[in-house]
Amino acid sequence: MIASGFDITVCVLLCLCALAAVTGRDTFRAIVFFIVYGLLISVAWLRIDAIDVALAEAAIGAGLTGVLLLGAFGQMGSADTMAREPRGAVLIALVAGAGIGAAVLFAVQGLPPEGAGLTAEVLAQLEASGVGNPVTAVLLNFRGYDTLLESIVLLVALIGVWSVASETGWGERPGIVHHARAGGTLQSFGRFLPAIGLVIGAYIVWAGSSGPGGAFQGGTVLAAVAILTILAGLVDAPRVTTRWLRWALVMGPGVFLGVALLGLFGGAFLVFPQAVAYPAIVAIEIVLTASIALTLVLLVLGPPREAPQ
Amino acid sequence: MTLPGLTHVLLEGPFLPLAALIWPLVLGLLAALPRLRAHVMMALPLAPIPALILALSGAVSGQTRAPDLLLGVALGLDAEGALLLGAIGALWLLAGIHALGYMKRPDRPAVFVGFWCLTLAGNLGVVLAQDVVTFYVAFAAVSLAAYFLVVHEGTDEALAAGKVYIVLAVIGEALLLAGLMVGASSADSLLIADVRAVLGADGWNGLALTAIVLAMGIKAGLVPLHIWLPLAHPAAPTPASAVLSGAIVKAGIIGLLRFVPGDAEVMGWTLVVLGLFGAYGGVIVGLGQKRIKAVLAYSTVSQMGVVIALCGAGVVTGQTALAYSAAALYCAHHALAKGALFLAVGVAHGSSARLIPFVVIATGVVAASVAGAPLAGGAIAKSVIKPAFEGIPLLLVTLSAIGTTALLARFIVMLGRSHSAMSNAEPGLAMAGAWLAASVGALVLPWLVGGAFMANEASYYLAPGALWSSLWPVGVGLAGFALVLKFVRLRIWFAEGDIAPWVVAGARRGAHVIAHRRRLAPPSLPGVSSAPLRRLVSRIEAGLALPVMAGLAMMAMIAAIVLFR
Amino acid sequence: MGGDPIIASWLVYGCCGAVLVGLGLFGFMRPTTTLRRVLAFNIVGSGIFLLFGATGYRVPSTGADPVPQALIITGIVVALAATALAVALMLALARVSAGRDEDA
Amino acid sequence: MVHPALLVAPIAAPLLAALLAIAFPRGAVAAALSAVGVALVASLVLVVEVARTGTGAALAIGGWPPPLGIALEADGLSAMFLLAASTIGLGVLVVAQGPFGWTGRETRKGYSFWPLALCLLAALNAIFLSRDFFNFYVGLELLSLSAVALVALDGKREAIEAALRYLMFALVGSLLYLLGAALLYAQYGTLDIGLIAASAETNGPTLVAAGLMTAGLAAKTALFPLHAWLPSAHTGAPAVASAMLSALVPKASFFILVRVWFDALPGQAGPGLTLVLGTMGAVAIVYGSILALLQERLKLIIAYSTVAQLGYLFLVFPLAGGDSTAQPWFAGAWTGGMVHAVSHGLAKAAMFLCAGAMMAAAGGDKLSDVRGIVAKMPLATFAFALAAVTLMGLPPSGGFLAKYLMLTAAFASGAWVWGAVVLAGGLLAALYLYRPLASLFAPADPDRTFTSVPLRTELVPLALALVAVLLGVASQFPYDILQVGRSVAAEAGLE
Repeated sequence: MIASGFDITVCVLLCLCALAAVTGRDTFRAIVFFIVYGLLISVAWLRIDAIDVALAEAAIGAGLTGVLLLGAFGQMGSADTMAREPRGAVLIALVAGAGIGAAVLFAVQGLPPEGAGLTAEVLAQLEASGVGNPVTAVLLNFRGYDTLLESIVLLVALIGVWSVASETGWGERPGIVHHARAGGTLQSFGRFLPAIGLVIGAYIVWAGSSGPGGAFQGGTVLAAVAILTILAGLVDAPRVTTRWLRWALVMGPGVFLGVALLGLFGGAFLVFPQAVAYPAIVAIEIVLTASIALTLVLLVLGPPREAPQ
Repeated sequence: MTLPGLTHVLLEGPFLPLAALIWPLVLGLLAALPRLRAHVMMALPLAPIPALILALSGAVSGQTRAPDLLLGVALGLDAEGALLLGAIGALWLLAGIHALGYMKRPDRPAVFVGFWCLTLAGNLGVVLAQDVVTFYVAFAAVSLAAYFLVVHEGTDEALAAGKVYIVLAVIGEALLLAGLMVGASSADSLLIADVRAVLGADGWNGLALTAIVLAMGIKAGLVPLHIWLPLAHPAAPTPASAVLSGAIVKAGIIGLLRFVPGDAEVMGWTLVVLGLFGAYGGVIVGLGQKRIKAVLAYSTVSQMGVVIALCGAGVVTGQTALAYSAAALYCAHHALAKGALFLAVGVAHGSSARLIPFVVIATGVVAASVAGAPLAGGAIAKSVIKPAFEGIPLLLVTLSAIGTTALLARFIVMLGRSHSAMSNAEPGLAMAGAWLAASVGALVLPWLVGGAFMANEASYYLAPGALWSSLWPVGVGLAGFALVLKFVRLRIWFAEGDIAPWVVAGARRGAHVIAHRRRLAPPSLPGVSSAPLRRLVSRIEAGLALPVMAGLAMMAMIAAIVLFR
Repeated sequence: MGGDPIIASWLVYGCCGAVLVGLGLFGFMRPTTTLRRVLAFNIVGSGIFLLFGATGYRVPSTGADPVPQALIITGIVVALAATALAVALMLALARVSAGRDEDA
Repeated sequence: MVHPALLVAPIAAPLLAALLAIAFPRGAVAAALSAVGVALVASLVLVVEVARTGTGAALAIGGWPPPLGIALEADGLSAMFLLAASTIGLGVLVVAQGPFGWTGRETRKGYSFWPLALCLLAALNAIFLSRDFFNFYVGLELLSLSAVALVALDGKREAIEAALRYLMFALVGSLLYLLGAALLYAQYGTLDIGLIAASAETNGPTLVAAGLMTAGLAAKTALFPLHAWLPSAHTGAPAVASAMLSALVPKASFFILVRVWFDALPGQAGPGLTLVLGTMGAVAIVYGSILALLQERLKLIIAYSTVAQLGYLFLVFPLAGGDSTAQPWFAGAWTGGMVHAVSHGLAKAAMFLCAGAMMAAAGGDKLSDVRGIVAKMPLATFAFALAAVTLMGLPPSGGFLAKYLMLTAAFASGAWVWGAVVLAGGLLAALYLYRPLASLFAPADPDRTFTSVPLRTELVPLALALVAVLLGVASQFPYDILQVGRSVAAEAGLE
């Protein structure tokens, strides 16, 4: 497909937003540019026919990451100081960044123009995979092992986030204490809430049309909404020591791993016999999605805090 | 897996050579068991037993191979090896027995016994090794483990001596490894015989030969690499001094004999010159020593100088086989004799003034043997080595007996004064028995085994001409020493380790200059402590921690990989 | 909009991804605060994803290659995990440095 | 044919235990020890099987062979690394019961340690078994994030700072690696090592991809000059965590680097690659040693020693396949490098565990703090000395075997410079380890007292150090194992 003017405009805007986010003097504005950049890149994903990625990027890339960065900015304030670095550092950074970027550019334009990747193979086995959405087929069946490990990565990051809690904060609720200075930040979230809601709407329409495959990607969107609800003070996050919370966190990866291990009785790992592939994958998808969404929520909320005095 | 099955898998050829090496290692490990701590010293005399059995059963035809160990171990024993193995093993046995009496309640016995056994295994391994890897491993074991014998007393003196020792030993290891690797890769074989054939052939192999000779020279006390020797021998406990001086230095001699090829004429001459220099220098500096064990240590430097010159002469005159046999006999005699002299020091310290004359007389006989007095074993050893020399070196070797006599006379005089202050002191059966056995062994061993190594019939040595030629240097030496003792008061004292203090000071100074650039402050070696250097590296480290530097490095890597393809 | 109409759209997005990678790396390396570095890290990441996704769209007739899409979704989630950990560490460092919490 | 459970167990068992530890912290210790025990047994059986049959074992996950699916595969190298990781991991976890065991009350550190350590081990095993470049990426991220969290676990300012710096390096490293993997997929339509190797050709995208991957992995392996994060991270972490971080974690990215160049793209290496990696490795040896020599703290000496020792690994690139026509052991640079990775891992873990035990006993890890500790902790001191023997490359340790193989290759191929560096590295190691050894063995002040520590904190490092030495004594076994499935390039050489 030939690039249209729209494509080029999107790309130019993307680069400009990135430039502003990277070089701007003011950190808050840089983060806002970053969030705009995230929404723009979702548009780019739609243009290259990757709706699943567009959703994930909007919800996670722009939404959750933006929330994280804004929250961090709100709490750091002036504490986020720069280390002193030598004068020539900017110049060297420019050379190194441009050098690596040029190498990548050189590589991209050298790629064969008709590489189709594994599209044909995936479509040929889609029937056997038990799901209708090829992306989900790859995520949960063909390369389900990656997804299993990814869900563990999330858990590890969560444990890591929790582990930097203050000693006195252990066992408390995660997240910023509400009557701390959260107001300014929350207001800016408010502005993006409708945008994200819109994406959710679009998603639901799409998911209905293309089979049961979208729940995984959808879970991430739900997580984004849940976080905003908590941050807005409507719901309290549970304490990190809550038993149900911990079981819910490990339930998804646990069930996935358990089902995968069942295959060992037949001499294989992570297999879904075609007869049960559909129900098995849907079941795993739901549990895994719930766990991943919950993990995402807690990741963004941060370590448990000391109880307000 | 049953034991025969296991040995079949691991081992091809006779089992005894491998057992001779493994047995002391097993004993050394057992010494670490807390439950056996009370009896741990018993391991010392037990450890060399299989080696002695092997030596007594004589040369082994063919090789013992253990292909699964250490990249393939090859062991073997020729007649000369059997002689050396027997003498070295016997000395370790006797020193071990002596130690039972000498160290009734040693400090940290498990450490001493463990490293004693490890050193012993290495020492035996050097004799038995037929491939360069086994030789290197054994040499490293004997070199590095002996450090713990040197520093065992834990005194400042012992620790300082140990420091010099370990620095030289580690440098020797690296030199040896480099030399062997170069030789092995250019010979395309790991067998010592093959490696020897290519050493010295061209540029790199010449360097390899030099590296190996330096490594061996450090161990054998080749001047000027000998500086650890007069420091370490007096610092160690007496039984350890005995094996250090009698057995461990032989590891270097064996290496020279095994590796210096017959066509390396320049190296041969170098060894002759340095060896003779050591033979005389050792005497001169030794005469100026205040402590009895230092005198003996310089005697070892001198004696090893003679053997090193012998190795060189064999190369120069094209008689390497003769030199090999002769050196084996000479070393076997020296091992037992020097062992006996060191053990005599221990015995003397444990004897009352009443007993000391017996000690002095018996030791005097051994000393005379070392000097080459007629009828003693040493005379045979001396006469065996002479055919390898010719011209001026021959004369110098003959004359060196004068110096040896004088030096050992000084030792005997000092021995007479070093008895115990207690009037009822007795050395005890273990100490005295081991010493006497070593003395007798030194006197008779050459007579017993000499047949295979002598160019002449035994009766030749009883002929008047031969007797005279071995008698007069001893007489001259004794007379000279007596004259000096009578009319001149010795006023010249040499520091132990002669040039060692300067070398150490120089090394400190060098490290100091590197560390401080210009500013002067007392440094310590090898821990270079220096504020400016520290500041410099911490600035470098901080710079490298910057993301921008990391990014630059990564970009450079990518560029190199893509552009230089 | 003035662009060369001969260029395939995958190439446009791919090159855009490459430029974003370069920009992001510059932002990461230049002297700045940790928070801005985390932000730049996310730009590098999304640039890589865009590049990857664009290469999966080289034969639009068969649709976008699902494998890169799945991998990118995995990558996005992993990047968020890393971002969250970085932010938590940053805040903890600020807290400990401020001396409010000397319990360690 | 090996049962697939053997390939799955080293990954799945620690993961299951990690999940259990998150949900049910009281059972964390039991779950962790039994899971890593299972992983150890599985890797042991795997090693024996690989040695016996002389072929690797493979499993296509989900029954989908590459390129669609992901394959696990254990060749000799994988099996050796798996065994090393499980051995070290089990040792570390046994010791970790002390500082992190259940004490009747849930604590921040006690809760977090077990899932993190278990995931770290699972990630290592996942990497060692994988043949897929994207799966490597997920494994690397799992590894890096758990490692970073472990560094910060102490909660001190220095530790958090070190963790943050480590994370920054690790993140950029991962991204560059991922970019390379994406370019490879774009070029070849597969992420599988074997399939890429079959169709690899020399062109711009391939070279750039390989370059990006190499740079990223070098940063993660802490190759000089990208090492600056390592010393503070390994020093700031709790000692038991340092043992895993220093012994194992850099080996994973190095392992992937070996897979990239020797298995996937052997034809693409040029003099730029071999020279750059070799030079950086050589400088790392010298520079790391000098910095180790300048340190006053035990843990810092050990950490800088890691910087130096990692340098040896990269000499594999210029040295590999020095002279394959000579005797079999002359082609051993690659094997030597891998043996070095394993024996350094064992020795370094032993050293850090010793340092931890000594710190606990002495209340600090300055050389003056631990002076004369041999009287109180003879076993740990002996273990430290044994580990030092391995690091110096003295016989008969595994370090010697490695050094020997690399030296023969260097001299056989006339690469004298690299040979000289290997030799100098041994001397430098002796130099920088002399001070801690002298301090440990020195006579203590009579009035100096040390706290008592559990015996297991001394026995575990001793066992690890002994295994490191055993690797060199029974040298034929590791040597043979590593030849199974060894890439042709390891013998014939890169370039």
